[in-house]
Amino acid sequence: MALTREQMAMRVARELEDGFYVNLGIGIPTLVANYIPDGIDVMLQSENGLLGMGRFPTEAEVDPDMINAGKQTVTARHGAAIFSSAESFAMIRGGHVDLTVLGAFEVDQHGNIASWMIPGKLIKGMGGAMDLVAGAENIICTMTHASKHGESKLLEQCNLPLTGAGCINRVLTDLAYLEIKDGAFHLKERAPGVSVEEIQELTAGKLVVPDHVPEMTFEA
Amino acid sequence: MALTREQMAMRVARELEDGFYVNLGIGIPTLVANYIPDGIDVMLQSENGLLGMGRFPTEAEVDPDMINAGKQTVTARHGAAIFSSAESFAMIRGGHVDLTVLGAFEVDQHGNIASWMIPGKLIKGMGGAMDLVAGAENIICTMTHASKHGESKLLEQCNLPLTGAGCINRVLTDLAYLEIKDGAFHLKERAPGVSVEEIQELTAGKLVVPDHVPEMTFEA
Amino acid sequence: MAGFDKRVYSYEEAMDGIESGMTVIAGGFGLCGIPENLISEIKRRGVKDLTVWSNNCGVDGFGLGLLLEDKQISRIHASYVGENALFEQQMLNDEIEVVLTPQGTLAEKMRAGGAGIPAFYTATGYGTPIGEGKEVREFNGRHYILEESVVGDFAIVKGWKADRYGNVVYRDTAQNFNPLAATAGKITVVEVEEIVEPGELKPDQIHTPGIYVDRIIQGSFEKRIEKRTVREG
Amino acid sequence: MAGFDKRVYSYEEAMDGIESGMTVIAGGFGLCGIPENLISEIKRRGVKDLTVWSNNCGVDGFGLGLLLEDKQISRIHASYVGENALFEQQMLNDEIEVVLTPQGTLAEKMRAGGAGIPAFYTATGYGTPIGEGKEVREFNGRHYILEESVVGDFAIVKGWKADRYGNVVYRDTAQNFNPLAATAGKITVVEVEEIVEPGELKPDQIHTPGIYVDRIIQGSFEKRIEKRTVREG
Repeated sequence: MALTREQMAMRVARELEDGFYVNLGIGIPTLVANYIPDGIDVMLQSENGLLGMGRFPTEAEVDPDMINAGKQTVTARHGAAIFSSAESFAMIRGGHVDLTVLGAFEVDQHGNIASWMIPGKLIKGMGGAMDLVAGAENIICTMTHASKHGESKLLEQCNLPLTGAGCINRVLTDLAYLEIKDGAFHLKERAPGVSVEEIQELTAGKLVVPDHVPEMTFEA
Repeated sequence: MALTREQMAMRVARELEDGFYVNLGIGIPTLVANYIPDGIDVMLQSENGLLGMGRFPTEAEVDPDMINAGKQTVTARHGAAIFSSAESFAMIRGGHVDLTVLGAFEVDQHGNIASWMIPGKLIKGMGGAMDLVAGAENIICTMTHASKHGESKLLEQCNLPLTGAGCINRVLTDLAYLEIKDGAFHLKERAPGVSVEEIQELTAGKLVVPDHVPEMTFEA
Repeated sequence: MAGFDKRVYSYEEAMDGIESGMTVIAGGFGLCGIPENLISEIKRRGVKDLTVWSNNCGVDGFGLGLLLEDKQISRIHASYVGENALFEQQMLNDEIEVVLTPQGTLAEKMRAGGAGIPAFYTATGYGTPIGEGKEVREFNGRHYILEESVVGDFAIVKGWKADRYGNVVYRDTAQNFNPLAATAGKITVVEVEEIVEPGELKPDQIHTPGIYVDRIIQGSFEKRIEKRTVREG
Repeated sequence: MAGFDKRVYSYEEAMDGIESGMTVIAGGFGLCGIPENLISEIKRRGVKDLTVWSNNCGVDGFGLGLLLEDKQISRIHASYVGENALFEQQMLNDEIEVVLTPQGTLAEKMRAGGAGIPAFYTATGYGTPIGEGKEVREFNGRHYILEESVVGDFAIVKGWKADRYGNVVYRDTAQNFNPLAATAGKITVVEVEEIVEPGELKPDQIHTPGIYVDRIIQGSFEKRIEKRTVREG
């Protein structure tokens, strides 16, 4: 069975380590915050200038001066720091964020990612995504393995305009967890009940399959 | 008569305008702070990270965390701001300082300045001088017109290694006040009792002398 | 102290000198920390053909979105736009030119402009459409593109508190692009919620030193919230 | 919260991992705001052949001057040196290599290193010996030289107050190069006068966010004054 969005978030959460500074993109990545394992503390970076994003505010706590990069009202947690956009991207571009999780339209076996622009459709902009993929050393892409029409999104070469070149090391799809290195996708885990053949079928890029591909687990 | 150091400082002080942010170098420039005309308020920038340098502290006020760019203990005046060295030089290099006053070994008719290095002598460094001359649009050099041996310091071309190229617009020496433009020194004022001929004699660079060269006055 | 008293007492005075064809750098992220009254004054003046540098372009009827109504903006450098129908329409009609700029590059361009750095290298955008036509250079085995900085005719900024010297502090995430914009204007205008007595702001806790600021005005603010998101409390 | 508790309780632990041949970036201006105990620990360890980036090199017997006594520094990038006899002697004997760097360029190199900017253009040093051998480029009719950024194996920093998360504030002009150095170390160690409880430092008033900081130690400081200058009071 393909993973649900929640299961994807749970699986990504297992990659969190105690003391990580993490930037979570919009969508599934945001859900990861709900599944932080017990005994692990991570600090969420929001690129509008907040390190240590807390929970959403109660009605009484709502403050227009306190938002996250998704423009949602938010709170700051204990030990948070707030700063300018230049400082925020100094952190991001200087490689100080330990893990970035973001969505994508396509990734390819060279670690390229396309996530911001579909020619012919209205383009709203890349926001901080290009900075995040260029700056982080440790990036997990979350995405569906293929389109609704069964077209693979894990490609030999991205078709869409890139967000970043050669920067993605890990991909979690609804079918599999993969690492990208040496010009190939390396299959590490498969979603429970999904066969290697199924994954192979829906992976257009070069796929390296080890002898044993364990099923994913979601506990920390 | 050649100007005293105090007279030089007094003359430079006449160039101050109300609301100017000013960086004063070590030596004669520092003395300028003592002659700020009545009714004029200037804010002194110290490149170690202080905008709004105040008076020296009393014995009781001395604070090792509060120094100026000359490493002297100082105070901060009303309305001061304190910041990092990068921010300080952002101000300087971004052209936000209205006036910089600094000493020099040599200047030339192209606005070049040499002030930090005499080959063969011990070199201690340029500190912030290269940033200051490159960043300011409005620089006054204070210096003696000639060496003790009568060698002009206002040259056709600097002999010593430069601090900055083409950046000096005004020079106050102990003999004259001059502007540099179009590849020449333009004599604007002479020290009381000093003749144009004397100045001409001690100026190795191209000197443009107008019909009338007034004597300097020191009142605001 | 007249020389450093940067207070002005009307928005008309605050935006004095703005003209059609100028470049305006604006602080704010979404609708958070935007100089809302300065924007309204630009609208009131009806100046046209503005080039705007701002992370976003407001929403219909608020923030920079107001300047779309009379087509006052010809070009915008932003990282994320199109939160409003008018913007999309003008973009599709080619009535507004959009120069999409990665958010960090946008911030750094302002910071560099204010700091006298004409250009810098960044990995952001290398190998993407953003890098096309830009110089590529390798440092330590990685590729970077050259990005030039920006200085505006005006910078419009929203602060929290300021003193008459123009020293400004920002509140929480309303800081965002504001201190960067503040450094990059030939004329920098800051509107704040409160002008405090000199000395109230601790010198080593000032976000924008007064040297960058030309005019300070105290205003009142709607501070509209774009995405009110709450939990049960 | 173990993951973000960056406190260490001995200077030995604070400088764990420093080795001969490493690059160390140090905060401080003259003797103001220098990480005096971290420097002493480097001396105690006797590591050699260090490359140091610091605005100055202390004085005889204090600050970085201590590291000269056993010739621990092979090379220093600084804007102003030679305030001490030992330094001059080692410089004249070619026992220490001095790379003189304009003060603003030095600060910006650290800031850029921490911010992932490998190089930037600056007017500072153009047409001078500092510009020799560096790329020159014209922007808007002015000449600029290309300067590369720096990242150190260690950054040693002196703060005023910090919390266990590594959020740091500096006091008055003891700030200087410290927040820049803090961003540019692979391992950044900050010694402070006081470690305060989390939440005591206001989030929007933090100079160095904890993300840059690996270790925090509370120490006591001599804070020697280089040029005590007083007026009658």
